[in-house]
Amino acid sequence: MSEHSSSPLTTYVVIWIALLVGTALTVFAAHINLGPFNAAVALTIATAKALLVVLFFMHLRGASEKLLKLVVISTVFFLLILLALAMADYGTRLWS
Amino acid sequence: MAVHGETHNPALLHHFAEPQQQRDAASLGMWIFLSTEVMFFGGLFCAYLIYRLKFFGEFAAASQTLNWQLGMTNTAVLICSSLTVVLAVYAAQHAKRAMLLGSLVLTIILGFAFLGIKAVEYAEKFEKHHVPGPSFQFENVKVPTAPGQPERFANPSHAQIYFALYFVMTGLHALHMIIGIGIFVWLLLIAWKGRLTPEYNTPMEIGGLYWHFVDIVWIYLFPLLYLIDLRK
Amino acid sequence: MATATAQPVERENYLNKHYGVGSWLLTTDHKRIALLYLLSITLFFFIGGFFALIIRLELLTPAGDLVQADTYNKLFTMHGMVMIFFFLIPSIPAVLGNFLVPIMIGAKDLAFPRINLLSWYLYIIGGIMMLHCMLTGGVDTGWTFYTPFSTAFTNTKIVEAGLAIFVAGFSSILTGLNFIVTIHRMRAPGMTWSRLPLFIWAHYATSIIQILGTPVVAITIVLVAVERTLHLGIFDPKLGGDPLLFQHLFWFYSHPAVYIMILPSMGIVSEIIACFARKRIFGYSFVAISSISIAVFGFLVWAHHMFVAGISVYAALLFSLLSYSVAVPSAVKVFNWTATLYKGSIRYDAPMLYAFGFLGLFTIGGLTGLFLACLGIDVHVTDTYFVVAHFHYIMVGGALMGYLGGMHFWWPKISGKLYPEGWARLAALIVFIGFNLTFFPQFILGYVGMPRRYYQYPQEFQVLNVLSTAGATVLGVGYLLPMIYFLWSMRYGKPAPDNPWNAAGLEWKTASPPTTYNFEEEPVVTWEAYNYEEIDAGHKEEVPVVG
Amino acid sequence: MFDNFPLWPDRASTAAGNVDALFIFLIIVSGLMTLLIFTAVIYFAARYRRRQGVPAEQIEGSTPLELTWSIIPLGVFLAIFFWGAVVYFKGRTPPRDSTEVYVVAKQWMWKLEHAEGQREINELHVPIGRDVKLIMTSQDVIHSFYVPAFRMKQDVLPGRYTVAWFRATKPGIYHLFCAEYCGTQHSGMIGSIVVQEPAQYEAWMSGGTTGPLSATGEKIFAELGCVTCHRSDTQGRGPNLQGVFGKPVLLEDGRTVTADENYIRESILDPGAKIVNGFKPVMPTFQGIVSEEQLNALVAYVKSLSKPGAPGPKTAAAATKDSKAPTKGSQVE
Repeated sequence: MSEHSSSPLTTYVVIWIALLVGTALTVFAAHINLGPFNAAVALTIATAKALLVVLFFMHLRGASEKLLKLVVISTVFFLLILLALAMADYGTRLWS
Repeated sequence: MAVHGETHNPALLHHFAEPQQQRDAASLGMWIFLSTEVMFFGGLFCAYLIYRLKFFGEFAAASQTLNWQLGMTNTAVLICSSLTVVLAVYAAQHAKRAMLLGSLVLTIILGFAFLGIKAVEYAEKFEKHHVPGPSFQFENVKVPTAPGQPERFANPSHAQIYFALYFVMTGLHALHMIIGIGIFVWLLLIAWKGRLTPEYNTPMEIGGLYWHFVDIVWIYLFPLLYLIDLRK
Repeated sequence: MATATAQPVERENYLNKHYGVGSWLLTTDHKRIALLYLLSITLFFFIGGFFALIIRLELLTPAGDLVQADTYNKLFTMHGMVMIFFFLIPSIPAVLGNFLVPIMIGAKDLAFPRINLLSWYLYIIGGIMMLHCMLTGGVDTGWTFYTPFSTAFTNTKIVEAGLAIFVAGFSSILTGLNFIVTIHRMRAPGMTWSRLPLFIWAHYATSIIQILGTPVVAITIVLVAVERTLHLGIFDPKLGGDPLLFQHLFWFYSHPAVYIMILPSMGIVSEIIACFARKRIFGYSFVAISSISIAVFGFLVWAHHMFVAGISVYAALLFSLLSYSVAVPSAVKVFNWTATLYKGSIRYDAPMLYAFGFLGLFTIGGLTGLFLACLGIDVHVTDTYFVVAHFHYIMVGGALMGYLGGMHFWWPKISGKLYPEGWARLAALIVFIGFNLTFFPQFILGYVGMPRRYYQYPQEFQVLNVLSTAGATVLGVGYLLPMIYFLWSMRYGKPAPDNPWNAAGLEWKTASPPTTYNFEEEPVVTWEAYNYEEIDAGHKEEVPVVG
Repeated sequence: MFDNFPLWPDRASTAAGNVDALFIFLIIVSGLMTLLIFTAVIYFAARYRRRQGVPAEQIEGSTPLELTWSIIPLGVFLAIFFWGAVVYFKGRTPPRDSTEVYVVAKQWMWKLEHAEGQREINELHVPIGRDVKLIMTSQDVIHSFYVPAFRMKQDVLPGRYTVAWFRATKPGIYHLFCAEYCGTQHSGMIGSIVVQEPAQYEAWMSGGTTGPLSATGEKIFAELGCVTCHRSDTQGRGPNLQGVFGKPVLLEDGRTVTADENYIRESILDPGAKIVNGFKPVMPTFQGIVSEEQLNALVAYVKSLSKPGAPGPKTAAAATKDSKAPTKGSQVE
């Protein structure tokens, strides 16, 4: 954010196309049978798209300091904590 | 509101030493606000995860009553709006007034397009009695199964949980869209008045961050809500 | 808060710069907002305290004779909601934090003064909704809102109370956001992270929890409201929902929320102990890092509230193990404070007495936490008075003791007046004794098996309950006293010097009370935190006696 | 039998001793820690009180010391954790041949039914020296079954079973409390556990009864027509239920679950949720048709089909999968 590093316009357009392709890919992957991997593929593509948006459109890549990256990473970390530890209960309830 | 001792830069608030500090503070503030937003949606994702695993069949059956073509269109609409937002930020930083105003107008139009499509989808839910509550109906809908496996009907009350989460998640997202459009109308107004300059465009920048975040939420909502178990 | 009475020659400061209601209600000065908070949380403290009083009176006798069962249930619910969401969570951050965070780091204000004012208004809106809810029927679910009781069975005002907490929650989020940005972006030149006062570190850690935890409880409340109005089955087992999901989401915030209350208090105690022992805090960096680790680990332990709730045995084992990870940094803090006293030059002024009180009560509260984190014991004592005693030791013994200590320590700075020292020491003593008398019997009461939230109880629990009620009376006096002499001092107190304690820290380098922008000129920091050696070397003469 | 001022609860179950031992250990450990800290604070406060001309000695800190007082408490905490975990695990695992009591909680009373058929309200008779397993559910909100003298507590949830067990050791009458706040009369939702010598207990048991719970269940099983599909041979449209209880069941989607009380309960109320491999999802739901008490009777009946003396060969689809399926309860999801 600090030195106003705007990516050149071509980058934006490339990212935009990549996002549209990602969307098409998600829909395509959902229609073929990958067994339990369907959800994994969908989430992987979604995460890749989200990363593109965060890094290029939200300029996290060009951010001069690590602080903003730390904010993003720790937020994701705590979100995963919520999901993972909740699953630690639900996933093991039928063991005993 | 701020009391200025020596007014050298009208946009610089009194308690900041220099414009750079003010910009950095605003942008960090927005990122941290987005952290809060992530956790806000996070609670819903947690509920979604647990019930999806518990009632996978019903979630798939209910998901397939959604119109994924509309969902995909909306995803594309939002992605396009993200492009126009990033162009608006660029234009503000490079003093390209026409491009700035054009991008903002386009963003607002795309935002309304998204809400319009969403409204069409919601209307369809009302018609089909898929809105959770007393008039909810989901009788005799088969759970998608692989060939060869016995078929069964979805349990309506479990399907209702899917639709409850669907409406809360997309409704909350739509609420964010409405707020986003409000912000962008305001941005358009101050851009029109020429108050967004290469020296001072923090509102545009942090407004953009917010819009992109709303886009990212949808990027996850789309496959999670619309594309469950389509293969069968 | 019509404070600054006209005195002949008074420096211009934040209190007397502007007059009139508007200058307060529209202020963006963090110090004035802190005072607005002070006024409002004090009001809520006494409302919550009033509920506690009736609860204790009802429990004097085994029979339910003073109030109806429904009334009693509403009383403890309101006591919990008011005290937690409208007193303890905003108490230190929104009053002392608001006042001190910018000054301590050498800033003119918080990063977002208008958002700061918005926080207060949100708090007030939430508070008014809560008051309205209480006056028109109230809520009887306990502050925990457990489903399906809250969503399908009670006929009290769940949605309104939920919305009040939702709104107040956003006030808390915005305060945390403001602090984090301020601490990152607004530090004076030379104020590096390793020179930050531990009070700032504590508030930084607190803010992390406010930002990441509060939204989860907010959305959970939304789900409860939706479920209650439309009966969708999200938490209703009849429709396939799982009531335990509510508990998971609720405790994800509500356990770390305890650290929102206690961490700032720990920060205050670090400041006080350093000042009155004239020493740098022993193991500064460990104390600083332990604040952050408490905030982070605090998010990993929530299901220890649910060991008998029907969660999986394996999850219980995991959460019990993780719970001990919070105990280590808490223990580290206590050891470091103790070690700071070693070879110090200790004075027993009122703030220090509160700090000692904090040490004692927090130690007991923390150690009884080990009992509750221990699976084998928790089964027996959870949902009994043992838990009630434990969390009061942490949240009242710990957090409130620290708050009062901080109020005494910084009162000269905030008001520009000195409070009567003798009365303050007496009050500290009364609070300490009254507190132990009130809550220690409840540990025994819990272990012998009295469940919490009981409005009538078997005969054999009476003696301990009477003791507890007697203690509460003493405690009530202890809490009233400071309010009286603080108010008294605003009019009759001696004017405070800029640095009555000869304390380190930027807040003592500006006037008492400070000017609107805190400093005449931007300070440049060239010293470490708690540089008492230099300060005392500079003041060979005896430290001025206060009071 | 109650003193007016107890400082320690009655100790009337096998678990109570274990919990008390751990509790005393914790009191000693935390007492020592408290003593250490308080002594140090008071000693330092007195020894180093401010004196003219004696400045404080600045000490930066000490990493070895920090590590010592991090690691030693951590070790102590881990010891507490392990001991606590062992006690907990024992308390959560009912012994195999326990006597079973079905508990239905509602606002604001406890309804208890012995497997032998005796019904009680807010009172439970049990003999000393026998393991008693409680299979509990709630008709409305969450309650909690708490017997301080047994150091036993378990939340009772609507919509599913939770299980607890104890073995009483001392005759007497003990409190039964509801420990999870459940509404207006929460504090009135109390009862008593009557622990008797075996002889007295047998005498009490021989009082009027409608016959064992499983017999009631069998009757309901016939009345509701369950028996037409769940036949005791392989020809039924539903799985043969002989010997199913406690065994792993292979489902049509490939998962394996253990047929415990909750599984049977779910299969009656939400038959489509987990369909046994090789069967069609044709069973209607009995949600709203059977009461909690009838449900308990049905569960008791299905369980009785797996008792050693129960008739019928293991011919059900579930049973044939025994050899392949893992014997330990395996995970779902």
